[in-house]
Amino acid sequence: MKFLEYQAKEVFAAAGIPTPQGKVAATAGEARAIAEELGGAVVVKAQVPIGGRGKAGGVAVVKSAAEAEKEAQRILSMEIRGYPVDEVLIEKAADIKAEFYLGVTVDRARQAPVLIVSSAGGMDIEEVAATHPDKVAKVWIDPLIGLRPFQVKEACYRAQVPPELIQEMSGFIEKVYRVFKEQDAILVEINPLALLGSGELIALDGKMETDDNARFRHPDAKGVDEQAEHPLEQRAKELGLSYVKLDGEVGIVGNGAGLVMTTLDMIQRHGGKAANFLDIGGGAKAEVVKNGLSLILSDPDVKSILINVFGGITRCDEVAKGLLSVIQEMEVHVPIVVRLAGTRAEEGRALLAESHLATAESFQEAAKKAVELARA
Amino acid sequence: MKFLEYQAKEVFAAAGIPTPQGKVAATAGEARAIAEELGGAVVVKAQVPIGGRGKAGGVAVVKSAAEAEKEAQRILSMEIRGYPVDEVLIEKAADIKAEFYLGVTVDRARQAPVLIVSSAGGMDIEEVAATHPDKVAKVWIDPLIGLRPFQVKEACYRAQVPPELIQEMSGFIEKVYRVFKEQDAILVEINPLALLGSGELIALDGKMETDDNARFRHPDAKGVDEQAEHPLEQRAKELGLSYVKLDGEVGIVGNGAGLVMTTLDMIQRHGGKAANFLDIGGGAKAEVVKNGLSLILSDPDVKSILINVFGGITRCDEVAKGLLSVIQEMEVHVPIVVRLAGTRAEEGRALLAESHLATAESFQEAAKKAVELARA
Amino acid sequence: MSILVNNKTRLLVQGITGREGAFHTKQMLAYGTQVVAGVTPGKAGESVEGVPVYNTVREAVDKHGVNTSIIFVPPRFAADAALEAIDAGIELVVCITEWIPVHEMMEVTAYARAKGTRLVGPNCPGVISPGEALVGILPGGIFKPGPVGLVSRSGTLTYEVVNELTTRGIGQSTCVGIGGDPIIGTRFIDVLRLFEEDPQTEVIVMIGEIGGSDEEEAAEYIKTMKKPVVGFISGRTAPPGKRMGHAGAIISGNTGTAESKIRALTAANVPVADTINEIVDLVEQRLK
Amino acid sequence: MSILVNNKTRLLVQGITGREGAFHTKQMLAYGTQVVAGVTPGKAGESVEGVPVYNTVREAVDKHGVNTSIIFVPPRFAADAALEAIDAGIELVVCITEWIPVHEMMEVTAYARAKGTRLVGPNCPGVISPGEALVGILPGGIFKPGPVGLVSRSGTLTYEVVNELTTRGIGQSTCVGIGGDPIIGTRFIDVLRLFEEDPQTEVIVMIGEIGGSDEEEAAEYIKTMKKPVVGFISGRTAPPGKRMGHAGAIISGNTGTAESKIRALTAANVPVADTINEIVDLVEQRLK
Repeated sequence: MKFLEYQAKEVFAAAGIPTPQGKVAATAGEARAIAEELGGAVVVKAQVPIGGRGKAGGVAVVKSAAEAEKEAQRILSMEIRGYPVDEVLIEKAADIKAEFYLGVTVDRARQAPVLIVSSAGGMDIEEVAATHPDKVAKVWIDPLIGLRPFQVKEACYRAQVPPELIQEMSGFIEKVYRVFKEQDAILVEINPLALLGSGELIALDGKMETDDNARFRHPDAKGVDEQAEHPLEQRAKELGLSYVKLDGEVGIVGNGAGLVMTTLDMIQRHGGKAANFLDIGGGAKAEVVKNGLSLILSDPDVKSILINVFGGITRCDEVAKGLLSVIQEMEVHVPIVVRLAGTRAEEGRALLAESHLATAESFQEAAKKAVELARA
Repeated sequence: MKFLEYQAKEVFAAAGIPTPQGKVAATAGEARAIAEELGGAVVVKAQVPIGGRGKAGGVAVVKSAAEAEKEAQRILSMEIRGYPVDEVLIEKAADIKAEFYLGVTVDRARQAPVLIVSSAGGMDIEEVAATHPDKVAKVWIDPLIGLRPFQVKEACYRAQVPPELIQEMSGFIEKVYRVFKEQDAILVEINPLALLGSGELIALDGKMETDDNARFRHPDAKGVDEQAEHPLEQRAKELGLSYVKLDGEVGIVGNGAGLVMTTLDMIQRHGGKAANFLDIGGGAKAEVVKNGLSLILSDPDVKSILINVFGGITRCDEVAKGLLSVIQEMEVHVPIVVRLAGTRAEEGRALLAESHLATAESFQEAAKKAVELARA
Repeated sequence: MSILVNNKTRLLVQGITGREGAFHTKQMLAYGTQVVAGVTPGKAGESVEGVPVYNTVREAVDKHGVNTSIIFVPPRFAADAALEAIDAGIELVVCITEWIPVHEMMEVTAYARAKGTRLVGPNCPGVISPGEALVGILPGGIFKPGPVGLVSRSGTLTYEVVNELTTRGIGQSTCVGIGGDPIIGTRFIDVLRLFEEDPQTEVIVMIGEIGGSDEEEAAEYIKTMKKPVVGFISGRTAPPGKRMGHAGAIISGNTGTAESKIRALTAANVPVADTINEIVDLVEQRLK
Repeated sequence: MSILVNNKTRLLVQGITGREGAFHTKQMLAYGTQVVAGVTPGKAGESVEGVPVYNTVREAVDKHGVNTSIIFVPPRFAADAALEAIDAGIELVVCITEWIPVHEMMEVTAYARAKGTRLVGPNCPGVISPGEALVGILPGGIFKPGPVGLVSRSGTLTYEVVNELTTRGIGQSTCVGIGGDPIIGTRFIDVLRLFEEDPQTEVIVMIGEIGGSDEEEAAEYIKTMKKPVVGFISGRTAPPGKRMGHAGAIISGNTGTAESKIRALTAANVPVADTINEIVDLVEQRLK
């Protein structure tokens, strides 16, 4: 689950991490009222679950409440990389003396959290890491001992945090790491983490993404569902289906993520494009097949459907029977190609031959047929 | 640091562990008032930092406040294995359905905490472990992962905790383990942990001992200093000396715990008995030597003193000079034998030869001399 | 020979009384695997398909000399089950459960390394050494003993390849489903090392997919190997930033692309097949 | 040969700018130990006795190929320093600091085991291989190279024995002070194993004391050893329940008594000396 800036900052503030004074607004009028309350000189920021909003014009620094209203109006009418801006965050402008980068994320290759600190805050950290690796301190946290003072110190020293700031920065890092752990986050990022004229360290921006597998521990978490961008993805989520909307014309149903991905690749190989990714899992249970098929049939982009199932423990003849009974109940307005493989595949195909469904023996043949039918 | 029952229970209660209603009393009158408040039927328990008070008559179950007063009077006048009873804990009598044992301690050999649970509560756990090992579940906690649900379950199942109690017992164990960790305890023991008629689990007794090395983390901990039983030990503690009062007549000063222990052994080997253990540490600094010697000189049991110093990095001639200057300032009323060994031992002995101190070349000779002088 | 599991495997099933646990216990027994014990807390004394059930792993290990465990425990309790198996000193733990939180898996994999336990999975179909032992949920019927070692991040894709291999008369030494999660106990490189040492294995098939950099890491190792490896990468047409079913199958920024993986494998002289048939063609050529 | 430390030791001093750290750095350098770097957070760029100081262990390791570390850090920070050294992959860590909390030491020893680091101490005088390297606070002048391996829970008692050995012309291969705390990284059995394999060591002296059961555990191992071991146990007359200076020197209940240790050693055919002279007599007999 991704958190919008203001959502992340609410979590930060609850964990004792300093954040600027501010409030979120859904209208330009609200923005003006908040700016007035904050004293006029504020920052207006688009709340979208994606980076690069600054470059896209989604952030404005203004001197007055009237200006804040104007900018909020403009930003609220934007769409940033496909995301319409529904809310803006209005925050008191800060007196910034220096900017740092602070992030904690999961390193897949090392199978451990990695703490990243840099004195080159406010910039794209990947770019800084590439051009000035000495300015980016990466410290891996052994899950067996967790974050310890020595790692925090190492990160500060290597990032050249000024000596007089190390103690405060260490406390800041410890709090951020606690958020990372307690929220089951896979990413917490503060960029910039600013040193104010007052000497205080503060999270000027905030990004957080949490682990969906751990959602049961955080029933009240307030964030944005990342995979549900398309209405069909939203619907799939409700149905508990592993579905991704794509921009082609061949609807795909398969069992097993690897098999489905390979099916998409195969469609492309035969000159077509898949309209979706849909993994119905092992055994191809009737209800899941039905939900999956009706989802795909409701997609106006879909011109043909390829059902690609490998019968493993469940035999293909049983899979065929299940498929037939499901399809007979449905109103099917596009051609369907079924490919069965694995245990008792021939028997399965024989059963399907009596239906109006097209069958295919091989993966290639199935993909080719589905592409041809989509074009017909 | 050892905690008296009521002190341990205050810590338990703060950690959410159920404990009986009760208060501590220093006089029989207070005991009566508390018993009245609690409704008459109470338990009166001597508060001493040592086990076996029940067998010694330090616990009384009474039916009325008047009885409570009488028993408190009796118990407050007791001395249990050398400890005068200064306080009694008055607790509401409990309706006990079953008794369990629950303990967490540090296992030296395995270098890990060990959780001990038994259905044979109320009894001496070492005895139960010896006679009915199947009734005592010991589960070691790997410090790298800490206490996990599987270990709690394992302890419950192996201790034959009734299935309907496992969930509540698990929560109880988790809280006790948290106390063990958070208090830097080396022992937390609840015996008996009682199942009441109401179905509630409760800590009827409570024992805790914490790690003195971690005392800096617990500045407000309220317990009893274990090693300061004798007034001289109390004084040594104030002086920061590693001192143990023993029941012999030869005062011992040495550098290094192993060397001092061996000196005690050597005194006994020559027919004497040491009056104390005193390790002044490496280098034999003048102030430590002075404090140590004056402590020993203030012990009326001491009839002679053996100073046994090994000069390592600090040379023996320097040690001798230091010793001489310290001793010259003091009023010494018992004979002192000094044995110097190690770097420049001969030179050291030569320096001491000019003083009124007896010297010895060998360990054996020194011990023998000190014993003889004590008898003279 | 084979790797990881064989006729000396003495298997414990954690979560044996659950629907999946009980079903696959039956399948594994039918395949000939020595399933010696099961664990479900609170169900000690029961039995599943004749296999005795215990409350704790330690008890099962003490009584039955278990050397391998398979986990069918629900996601919220699976990491604890894995820690229990590792703590009890079991050599090989295969975790079938999916949806285990990432933070828990980081602890579990670190603990497994610390204690010298080999963990396979989570979110994997398990391991099979055809004709010897099945420790997983793979459909035993499609496998046959032979010289091909197979390691894969995907279950059904493995079955597709194996089905084709077996149909063409080519058997397998061991097939290892390492799982599709971002944090997994055993990675390509670990299995390749085992195959390299296994006398039965002559050719290795490695089925990767988008996401992470394990294929690239494996490619570096393959450069030092003596045995031929055939590669396959699924998800070539997957868009960046989208999780393709597997939690680990996602292209983030510039990492995890199919191109990068294919490039790395090609640089290690590994032919990367375009189709499943082609995988088997390449294997056939290398066996001759 | 010797064990643990030798002329290939490349030593890092953690807490090098402190009073003890600086003093013993000088002593170790004077003895000929290769002290290559020091660490004190915040003091990078300084130097102590010509040894460069760094902020972090990792930096020192990266720049100087450190393989051994010695810790003089104050008790509150010593466990963290040890974890830092272990995390950086240093092979041998000698912790001189005393008064480290028990809970922290349980974590540190477990982590050292997990990462394959050998930890000696805490609360120990360190290790010396006479003529090769001194990694500790032992008085180098009293040692001389030779065939006796010595392992001890006590510092000054070690010096007493070594002084007597050297005076009588008997040298030492390596002397290891394992420390007097209840939780220590390296125990008698670990050092005995190393001495058993060390070609230079011909006779081993083991100086135990009351408390714990490490001597009993060692006695079991000694039964399988080829080299002769001479024993000594201090604290025979210590009363139960009293800590005799060392945190670990305490008889609790029936465990940790001198009788139990002497009985165990005797059963392993280890002669237990009554005096320091007798230790050396016994060594002399076994060398001839």
